[in-house]
Amino acid sequence: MSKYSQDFLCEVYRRMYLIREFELRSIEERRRGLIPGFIHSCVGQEATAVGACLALNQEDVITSTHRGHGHLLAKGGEPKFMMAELAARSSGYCRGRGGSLHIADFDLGILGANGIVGGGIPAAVGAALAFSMRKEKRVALSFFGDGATNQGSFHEAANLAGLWKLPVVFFCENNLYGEGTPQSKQAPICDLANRSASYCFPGVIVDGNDPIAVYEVTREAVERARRGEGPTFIEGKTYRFRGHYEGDPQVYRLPGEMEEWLKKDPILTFRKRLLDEGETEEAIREIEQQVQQKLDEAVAFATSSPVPQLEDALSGVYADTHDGKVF
Amino acid sequence: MSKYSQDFLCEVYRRMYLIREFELRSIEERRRGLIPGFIHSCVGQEATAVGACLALNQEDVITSTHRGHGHLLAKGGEPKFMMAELAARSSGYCRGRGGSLHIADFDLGILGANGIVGGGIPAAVGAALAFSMRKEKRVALSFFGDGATNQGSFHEAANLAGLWKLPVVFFCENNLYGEGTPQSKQAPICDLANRSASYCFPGVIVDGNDPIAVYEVTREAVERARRGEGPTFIEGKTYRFRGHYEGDPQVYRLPGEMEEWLKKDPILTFRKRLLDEGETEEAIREIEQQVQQKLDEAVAFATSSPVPQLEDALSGVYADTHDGKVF
Amino acid sequence: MREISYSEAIREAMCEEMRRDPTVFLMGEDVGVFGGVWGVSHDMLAEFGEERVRDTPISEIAIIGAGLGAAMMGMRPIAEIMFGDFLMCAGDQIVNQVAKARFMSGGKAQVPLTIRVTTGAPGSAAAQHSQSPESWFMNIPGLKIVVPATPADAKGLLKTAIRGEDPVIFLEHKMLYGEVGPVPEDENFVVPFGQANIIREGKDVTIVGVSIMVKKALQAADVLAKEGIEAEVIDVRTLVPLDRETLIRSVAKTNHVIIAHEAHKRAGPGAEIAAMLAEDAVEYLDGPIVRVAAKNVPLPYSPVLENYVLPNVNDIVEAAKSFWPGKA
Amino acid sequence: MREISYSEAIREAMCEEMRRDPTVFLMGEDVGVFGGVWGVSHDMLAEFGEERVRDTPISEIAIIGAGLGAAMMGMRPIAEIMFGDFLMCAGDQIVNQVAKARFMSGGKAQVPLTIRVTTGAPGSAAAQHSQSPESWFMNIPGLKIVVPATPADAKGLLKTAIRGEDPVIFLEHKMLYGEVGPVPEDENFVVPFGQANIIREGKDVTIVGVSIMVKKALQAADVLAKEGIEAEVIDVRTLVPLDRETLIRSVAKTNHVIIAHEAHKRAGPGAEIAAMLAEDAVEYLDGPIVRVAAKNVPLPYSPVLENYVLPNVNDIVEAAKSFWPGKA
Ligand SMILES: Cc1ncc(C[n+]2csc(CCOP(=O)(O)OP(=O)(O)O)c2C)c(N)n1
Ligand SMILES: Cc1ncc(C[n+]2csc(CCOP(=O)(O)OP(=O)(O)O)c2C)c(N)n1
Ligand SMILES: [Mg+2]
Ligand SMILES: [Mg+2]
Repeated sequence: MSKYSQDFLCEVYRRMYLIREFELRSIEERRRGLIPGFIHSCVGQEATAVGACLALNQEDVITSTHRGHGHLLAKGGEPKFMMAELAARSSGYCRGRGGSLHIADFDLGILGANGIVGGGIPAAVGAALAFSMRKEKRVALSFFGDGATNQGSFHEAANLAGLWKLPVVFFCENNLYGEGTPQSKQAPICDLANRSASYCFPGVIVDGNDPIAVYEVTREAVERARRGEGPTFIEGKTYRFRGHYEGDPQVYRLPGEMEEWLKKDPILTFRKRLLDEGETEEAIREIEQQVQQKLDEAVAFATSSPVPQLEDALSGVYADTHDGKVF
Repeated sequence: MSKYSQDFLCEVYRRMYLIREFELRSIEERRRGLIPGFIHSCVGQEATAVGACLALNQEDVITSTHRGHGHLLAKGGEPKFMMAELAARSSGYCRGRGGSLHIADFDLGILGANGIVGGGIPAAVGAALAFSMRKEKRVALSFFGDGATNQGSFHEAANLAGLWKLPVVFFCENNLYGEGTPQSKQAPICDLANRSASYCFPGVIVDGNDPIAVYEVTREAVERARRGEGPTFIEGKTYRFRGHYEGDPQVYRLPGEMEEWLKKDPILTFRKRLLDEGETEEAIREIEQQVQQKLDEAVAFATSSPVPQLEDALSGVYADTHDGKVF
Repeated sequence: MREISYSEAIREAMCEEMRRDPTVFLMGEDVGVFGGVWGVSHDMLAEFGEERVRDTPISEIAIIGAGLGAAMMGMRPIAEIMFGDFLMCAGDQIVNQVAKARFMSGGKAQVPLTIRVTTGAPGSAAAQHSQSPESWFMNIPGLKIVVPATPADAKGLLKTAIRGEDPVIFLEHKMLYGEVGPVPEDENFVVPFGQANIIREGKDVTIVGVSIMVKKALQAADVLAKEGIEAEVIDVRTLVPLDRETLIRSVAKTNHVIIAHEAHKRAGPGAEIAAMLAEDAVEYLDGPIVRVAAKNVPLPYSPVLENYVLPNVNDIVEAAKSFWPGKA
Repeated sequence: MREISYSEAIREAMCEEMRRDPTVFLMGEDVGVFGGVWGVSHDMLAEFGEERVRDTPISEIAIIGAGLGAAMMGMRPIAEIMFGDFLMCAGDQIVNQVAKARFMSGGKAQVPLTIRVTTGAPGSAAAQHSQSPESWFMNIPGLKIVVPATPADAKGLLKTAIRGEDPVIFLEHKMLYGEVGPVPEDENFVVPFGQANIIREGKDVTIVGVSIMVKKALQAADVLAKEGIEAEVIDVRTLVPLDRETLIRSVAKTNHVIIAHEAHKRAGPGAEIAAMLAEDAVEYLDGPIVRVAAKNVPLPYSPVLENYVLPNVNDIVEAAKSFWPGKA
């Protein structure tokens, strides 16, 4: 770790902590009624999001999933616009039309969360195709879960990317479950990274709870992609600490499993490492406080933002060339 | 080879020759106007069909492709009902409704050719599921081309079969092209058999022009499946001697490629081997004559069969519980 | 008669059929341990075991395709697709394989496959989890499309689907799962396809309801009754086959017709119903055929917007009143 | 004006747009070396190179999905799907991703993606290669659906599709590829969406044609003229957006309407057109809205059966004459 500057390490922590606390806040705000829709929280999976996105430049792009808050925040998404979107306000990222499953910010290279498992993978490949055709040194990274690797969309997209050597990184967050079904009952293969062999690009397994390890493999994959050498499949082994969605009774967990993983909590572990690296408790508290303040502001912003106007529902279906209106 | 009886070897030849001649006949009859639709002939690929199907029992089932005549004949399909189907007669396998792309005979375990690349693979897995659930010792074998391995349907079906260890054999006829696009421009991987690793079952490569070699690997795969040990992926390397469809200008062939493969013509090669094994020229001629006679009869049968009645078009859409009629 | 929920009625139909026929089984994402994300198959795993209540990977193509293959080999699979929105992941299997297998094979393939799938907007689930795919496959010959609106119909129609020899898309509305109503306990209670149900008689206007809109049509009829308009409410029950006779007869009596469905208006199920009536019953019409349906925009997340986009009771009331502008 | 074929007109539109705009490119199965299985993109590889005329694997999901991603990143992909029947292989990408990206993102995603695809029965191609998917995606907000019937429209509408900011499903009828007609050479000749074309005026009956049925409608109009019936023939040109005004105006004049399309009758594009007219133009109707369309069975291989299932000129003539039974 010591090869990284304290600033960098603090930034890693800041983003991970932001994600964790954003998730807890939004769960709380959902309970309190500010947020009307479902939330699939990524509590426990902060390290993959942060490690991966830190390896990207702003002009690089990501596609995300139903469990996307972490990815978006890690890529630079503004908590207040996200919270406002979750609260279905017109100031939200999607003007209240999208909600948790569809947050996007094209300026930040966030091409969208996705409600369809595996649904965003082909678009990442398409973005990479655009970069490659225009000879831009940009990279597309697609986040998806272990369950998504059993979708036809993953297979077809990976094949095309491998074939055309496109600058794309396939980032699989293997959290051992797809909803209530364990990974072992969804695919006969344990290490999903091995699937990359079908498409002739490397597959790498990484401790998904270690943001630095994730950062390092992703950086390598991104550099490879930028050099025009094609895709990489990264499998981050991790675990989700909460239900598939908030309210999930979680009948499916194995006894003792959660306890084991809680010991590897990416936030707590990294916080300890930060202290070991010489960061002071006060400095860390300071970061945490800043995050909390940002989240207070986000909630306040969301709460005070107006709900959309009814006729808003009718625009944005088509482009401005048709007034964006439905027909 | 000598471990096989002369009878068996003659049967191999008989079936391969039947397929070759059936294809040439149907091409000829299409030219002459008896056959209205497209034909995707399997000339050059007889050995995969015959080798694979000889390893199956009658109660085993196959799903086939747009290039399916060989598979169906090898599985026991009657040339006359096939020819009548190609001629769109009511005596055809599908009563003239299906044509080349859709021939099926459920009594013979032929679950259907298919017009959709990769479209039949999931159904083979489903058939295997039925066998497995009922504890029947039957096996499903799915034929498909190299191109089909890039379809989502292949991936999802293979994953399910590997996961549930279903008695299914994935038989890929890699003829180096999908329509006019070489395999190398469709997938970055050269040996498609390696894709089976993604689903944790064996992948085997075999000389697809050698029916005995094909027979042996398929028999092993079938036995494995019957023992409940799950699927096998077999890749038969072969080549098609005619256009993708009859009429294809074949602009895409590499110079010299066809010549090389013609030297490995499965029919001629096997005929020579038969002679080497001590079969007499007369005995072989006898087989060939029988086949020709069968095909004469098939063409005569087709020609003399009536075309369907108009109202035939309206039945068979739904089951007899509704008179099979459209609503 | 004892009353149970729409959800329990569906579960009961599955359990009864699985008890009487060993070829019936259920597969889908999280149908087993989880009991279905909508809870419909709760505790079925315990009764029937892993072989017959099968958790699958997240592979819609494989689920439908395996259902097809198993059905052709004599099983009677019930394949669950979690959201109607995901049907399109298996579009080819449904449209080109399942629907056409029988016809293309000259009538030989039997495909007794029931595709259970949820439909409708559960509230702020946004554009990919709220769609009503009722009409998406109506253009495809070979499928039957079933839209139960009551617990009894849910049970009786599902039994017909499972016992039948044809592929059925069985659309369960998420917001009806909790609906409670009388459901016959008779194990052989079935509701045949192709018979619309006149659930309220009236002489002034026919309201044809699809799925949850039947309920709203009844509520609208109550409101209208107070204004002196007697609405006849018909639950279409199956879109394919469609009970043309019952609809035409009703329109012949009332001379006015509203079709209400939650799917988007354009090319929704109401388009076919309206077109059929415009072709076969136009002489009875004293006014336009009005469709009350979702607006032609993706379902928005915001409750305010969603509510604005979805059709409601008042839309039906207003549509009915528009036939008699003088009365308003 | 010089005359070229529908096929050449499409090729010309692509080539011209690719010359003027470096972000336009073509991808699909066998579009390059092979020149497209229908020959539409012949020799484009030679002019534009492998980067811009891309042969793809047989992966419809990847083709559409990559098109979406590239479009969102500022390219203008033309994604070719060989047969309309195969659209369903990429159903999710079309319905849940491409169509909704703009709306869900609050209007931020731009998806200038043109999906070129063939439609219609080319003759004995059977059930999986003959379908007319015109209506399959009409229920999905966010897509535009274009059905050119003439070489000029093929060119002009395709240019509008490529230059526009929205995803378009552009349906090319296989049996029109050889059709020859006048096509403007002007590089900026475009045909706007949402404008139906009255190609023959008449006062007795409106025939709304979709795709190849426009041609058959014109032939029917010739026959009808001899019997003293003056048909107005309208080429709908785009199904989404639909030019309601032109259709309503015509029906207001003729009071009779036939809708002709090659798609199956049930829930085909005519269902929506009929329903729209039954809602907005019912007062003008002096008879039923008749749909002339393929019967509701999968397309059979046999030419005799196929011919029986598909709609033809005579069906239109008979439909028109049925409005005046006395005349027969
Ligand atoms: C095509 C599709 N099928 C099913 C679902 C329902 N669903 C939503 S999330 C999910 C589990 C996804 O598992 P995984 O990919 O491992 O991601 P995780 O939730 O573990 O992050 C499922 C089945 C869906 N959204 N899309
Ligand atoms: C889903 C789908 N996409 C495209 C096609 C058009 N098509 C028919 S055969 C074929 C090539 C198939 O190649 P391969 O799987 O290698 O089989 P082969 O023809 O070589 O036997 C294509 C692209 C199709 N039928 N189905
Ligand atoms: Mg997971
Ligand atoms: Mg091939």
